[in-house]
Amino acid sequence: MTVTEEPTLQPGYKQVGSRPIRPDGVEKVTGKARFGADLYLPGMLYGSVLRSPVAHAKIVSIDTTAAAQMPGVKAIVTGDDFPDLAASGGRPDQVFLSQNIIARDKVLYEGHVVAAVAAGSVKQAKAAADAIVVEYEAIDHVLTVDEAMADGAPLLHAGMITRGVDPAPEEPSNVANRIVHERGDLDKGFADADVVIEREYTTKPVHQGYIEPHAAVADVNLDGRASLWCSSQGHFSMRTLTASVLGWDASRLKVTPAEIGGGFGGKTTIYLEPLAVALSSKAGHPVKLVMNRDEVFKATGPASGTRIKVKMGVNNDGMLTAADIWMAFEAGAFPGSPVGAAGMTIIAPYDIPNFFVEGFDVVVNKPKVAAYRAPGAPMAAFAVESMVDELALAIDMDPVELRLKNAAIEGTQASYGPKFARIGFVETLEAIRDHDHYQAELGPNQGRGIASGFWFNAGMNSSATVHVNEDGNLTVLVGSPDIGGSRASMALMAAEVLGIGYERVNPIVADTEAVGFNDVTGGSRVTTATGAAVIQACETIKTDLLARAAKTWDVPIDEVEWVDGQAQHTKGSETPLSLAKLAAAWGRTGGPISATAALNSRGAGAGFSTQMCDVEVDPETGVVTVLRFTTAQDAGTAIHPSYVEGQMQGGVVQGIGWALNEEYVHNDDGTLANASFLDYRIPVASDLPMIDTVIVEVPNPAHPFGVRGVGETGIVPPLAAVANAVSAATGCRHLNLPMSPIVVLEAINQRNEKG
Amino acid sequence: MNYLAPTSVEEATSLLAEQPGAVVFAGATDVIPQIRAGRPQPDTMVDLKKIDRLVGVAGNDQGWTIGAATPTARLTGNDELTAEFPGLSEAAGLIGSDQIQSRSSLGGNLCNASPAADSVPAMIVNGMRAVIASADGTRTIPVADVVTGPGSTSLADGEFIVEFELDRAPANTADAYLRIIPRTEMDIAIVGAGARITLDEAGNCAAATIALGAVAPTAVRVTDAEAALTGKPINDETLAAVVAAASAACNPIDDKRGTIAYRRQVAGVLAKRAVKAAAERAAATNGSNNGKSSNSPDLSNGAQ
Amino acid sequence: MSRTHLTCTINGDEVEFLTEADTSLLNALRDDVGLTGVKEGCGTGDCGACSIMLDGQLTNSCLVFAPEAQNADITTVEGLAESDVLHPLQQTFLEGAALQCGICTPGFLVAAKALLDNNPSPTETEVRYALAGNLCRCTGYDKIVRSVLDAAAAMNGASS
Amino acid sequence: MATVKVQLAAAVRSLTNGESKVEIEAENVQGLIKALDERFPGLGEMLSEGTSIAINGTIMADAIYESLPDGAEVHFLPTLAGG
Repeated sequence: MTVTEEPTLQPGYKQVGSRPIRPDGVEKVTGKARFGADLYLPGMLYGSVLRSPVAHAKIVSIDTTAAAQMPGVKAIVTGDDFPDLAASGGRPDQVFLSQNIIARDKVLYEGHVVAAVAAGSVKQAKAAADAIVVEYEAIDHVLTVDEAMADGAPLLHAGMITRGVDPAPEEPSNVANRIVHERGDLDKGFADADVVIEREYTTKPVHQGYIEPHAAVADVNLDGRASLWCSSQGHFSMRTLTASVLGWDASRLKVTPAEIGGGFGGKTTIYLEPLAVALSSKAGHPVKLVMNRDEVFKATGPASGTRIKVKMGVNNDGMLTAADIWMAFEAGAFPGSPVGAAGMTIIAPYDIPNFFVEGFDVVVNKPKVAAYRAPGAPMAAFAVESMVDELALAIDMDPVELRLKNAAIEGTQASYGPKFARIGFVETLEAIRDHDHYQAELGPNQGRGIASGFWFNAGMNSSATVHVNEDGNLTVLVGSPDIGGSRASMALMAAEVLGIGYERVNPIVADTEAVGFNDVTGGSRVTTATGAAVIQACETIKTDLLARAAKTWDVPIDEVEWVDGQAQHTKGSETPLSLAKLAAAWGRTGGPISATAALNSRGAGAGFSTQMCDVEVDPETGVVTVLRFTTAQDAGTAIHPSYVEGQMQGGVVQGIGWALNEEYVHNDDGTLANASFLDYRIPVASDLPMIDTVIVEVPNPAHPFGVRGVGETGIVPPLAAVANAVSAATGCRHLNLPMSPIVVLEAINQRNEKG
Repeated sequence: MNYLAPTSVEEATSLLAEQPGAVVFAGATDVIPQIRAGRPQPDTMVDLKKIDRLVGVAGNDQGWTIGAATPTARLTGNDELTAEFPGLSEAAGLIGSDQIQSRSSLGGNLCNASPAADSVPAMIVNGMRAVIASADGTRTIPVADVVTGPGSTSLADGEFIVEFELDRAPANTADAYLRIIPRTEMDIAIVGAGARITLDEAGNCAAATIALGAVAPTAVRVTDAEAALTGKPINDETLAAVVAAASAACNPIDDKRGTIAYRRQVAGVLAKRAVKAAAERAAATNGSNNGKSSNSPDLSNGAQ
Repeated sequence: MSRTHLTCTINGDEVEFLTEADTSLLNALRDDVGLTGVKEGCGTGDCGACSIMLDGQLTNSCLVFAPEAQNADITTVEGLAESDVLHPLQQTFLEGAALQCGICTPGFLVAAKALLDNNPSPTETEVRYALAGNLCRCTGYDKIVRSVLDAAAAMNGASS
Repeated sequence: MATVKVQLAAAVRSLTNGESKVEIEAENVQGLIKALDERFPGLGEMLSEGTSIAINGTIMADAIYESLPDGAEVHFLPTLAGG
């Protein structure tokens, strides 16, 4: 059933806003929960993947003869075993995805898949993979946007013409796409300014850093149907994408979601899945592939490295008058950086009358970037929020005050086009301004930074099925993997609609054959969109229950209402009928009670966050210590506040890592120098203070419970918040991330030399 | 691969003599990641932890004997050793997480021969000696003579370190070890500095030993800094000489963890801070207050 | 290759299994014993997801050769709850929302138990340093640290 | 038939002779794209691929059959991925 109903806001919640224990919690604290690598099937083989050791080369030949003779080897696949989607008229994104899964004539980054082996053990598979002989013909590589955009740069993709340029360039280049947003008159805007500052910012590629490496198990039957188990942010998308690389109809694949050990955007796409299916198909056995950590770093989605130039003007009243912005984002080896989203978000928090925003999507010899929490927005915000901080200092205005003067509100024409609906940006600024942290004193070598951020949040397709069980409890089937407590949110919303206890709802993340289609768990959409499907299905159940009660009592349906989990007769003395009683009698009233809702969710509420960070910098070593951090974020309505706080805190800490120590370090030969958790430094517990949260609740008018996505916005401001704090503590402006001790000390040295 | 776990030094030495390619290990915290990263897997791995003599910390009037395979958690957990050699205990305690601390050892940290090994400068400033066994018997050499370069030691095939000898600290003496890492834990030192200071009755420096880690192919003694302090008060002037001497003693490289310039500059800073921390502790051991706190500062990240 | 026969005590039960000498204890526990609550996040001792108690010591099982566990006493996350009663840490992790995706949770619970066994009343800083060998990418550690402190308080309350 | 105000992105303005604001009559999004294509040949194709639409501020993907209220403000936007 597909229904589009006008949402109605419901005040006075009984379940929404409470903090119950998550339904999947006990399995996760007792070690029972099964994640991607935890599946073992009878007769299962283990796979190993042969990856390119070089950054850019032509594949001259691949010889698998010796490998095939190795002990235990049951199957080997190379690019030749996969359809050529370019030849069969595939869309460019499908062709690129297919080439990223396994290289054909060229390898485009260190770690690019060349072949895969299935054998009786991991050790046997690895030995055989090592025995595959690949002849490469080296090609010069490009690692940064500067190198890739330089005249005469070696091309990753012959014949790639930049889109978005009019007229189209005649010569191919490494620039895949150009985006532009503009409004007003830039010259007039800068003429109106009292202060104009121009700066150039850079950020390095960073990895999502989920603790669970990618894993997949495939089992292909002789009838051509296959089962796939994998941990992902969306098993339906895994089905679609895997089928497209294999040239299959999606329905041949059944995908069962494992628990997912972190994704943050990085598990919205496929890596191992088609390889596992192809190997199982050849071997006639189930095949399991699990990445090592170094494979995760070398071959799965980092976020883009970027170079961003910003020129902005402000008048002495603190009004921003103009912004001229140039951005180049690394896409990795295939087009598709989030520069588009960066362009749309970069000045979205502010009402600036004149601006020109230009962005370039640039391919380089690094792994194809993948989504990472509000993709594109953190780097963009780093640039503009650093600039806003500097402008506030230049006109001697409080940085929150300057932001409040320019803040987008309901009705503001967003920089990316449409007018904002009701948004909570101002409320996040006020929450920070009014927090006692804001007035707290700082010591020597300490500094405070403020920054804000915006993210759209997504709606997209979701389905849910709700079954009333014979005991009157509910089973709620959704197709959105739970990456941070969403089962609890689904159960709370279902319980709220039907007026029953939270513990009476059992939310299940069901496989692709047990529930309707769901888009990925991404874009902060699950509580909003899948939640809306759950709410809608529960509303249908409620309507059905009222009809059954009316039938039972033989009264008109308008004399029946649903109150606190039971049907009540408004005009009579019938004993209320509980959900349990109605369920027990369902045979007499029309059979089992269940409902499905499927929808394309509209009106995801925009998310804003403002954050405040205190740091101390050791002036002799450049070591930065984060002393205190407060984040305020508009959640619309917090369904389960603990998990809202968790999203906020997690995003902030990822942002702190991005700001201070996380980066891809490449050797001159294009290989990655720090493909381990030892040298890719995600924050550890002792690096951090508690992350204080202020949940701002400005309900989203388009959602029944007022929900806004909260998963992504929190990572947008911290890069600039930390950078502004370090700049304040050291008296030197930091324009390049990460601010490692080495970089910070160098800046302090330069400051000292200047006197 | 064969896994062998001898239970006596003699069994181990004869086993190593019979199997020239065998590799010894204690905690395996370095060797397992190295094999995973592509180091050829040896045919035979010899686990030294099951030999009683290699595991344990024992003190007597002359000094301490520390089994080469003793988990570093047992060093940091030994209150008496930690009171006498706080810097050595700190350095040992900085080798990885609590999970690593139950496996890492001074012998392993030394023989892995990383220029950045945290315990090595601390062992050197305390004049520790390594007792080395082979089928030919035992020999004893200064710890400073064990590592010859990144990944290489002066130990011959068939030799392994049995234990370390550490003489009692003289009166009015204390040590300190500091390092710089980008995080607060779980990292390899970009720069490390150990110092041991003996004060005379006037509070001047009677003796000093200073060593740096991660700034040269091996840990380095900074004898110029030691000379600049010996017989002098520890003040801004002599500390400035320590800074200059420490920076000058560096022979660092640029790598993924740090730059030459950073290592050179911060080696001076850390040497100075280690000297100050050791001197403060030495003063505190005397019972004399000198107006300084006897509480040791949080030295875990070189911050003061 | 011939396999190595091992006998050890795991979560209170004597267990025998066959494995290969160059296998890590982590892989042996997962592949040969079936204890998949022990997780691999890195295989190099940098993330703590594979934390176990080995003869009473907190250890990364990925950095142990399986044969080293001969006659050893091992506790994994599967052994923390006593019959049908959750360990106080498991309870406070649930109540405090200390897990989001849950992949690091087994390692954190084992490491936190090791901390509280040795130091029943840790400060926040002590908790943070004791858990520095365990990476969590979801929570920012805030709720984990609070839950460990809550468990300590609960256990001290129960024992006083 | 509703009259709607369409704001066109810089990237397509070469097809619209530089016009950035267009008033046009259409019943739904599909009709709007058709009408725009008639006025500015080639524009329909550009607006059909990988774009979302915002109607009075509400961003929607796959909104081709969405009806348009009279006076609605319409923007075409690139379809975004989230993390």
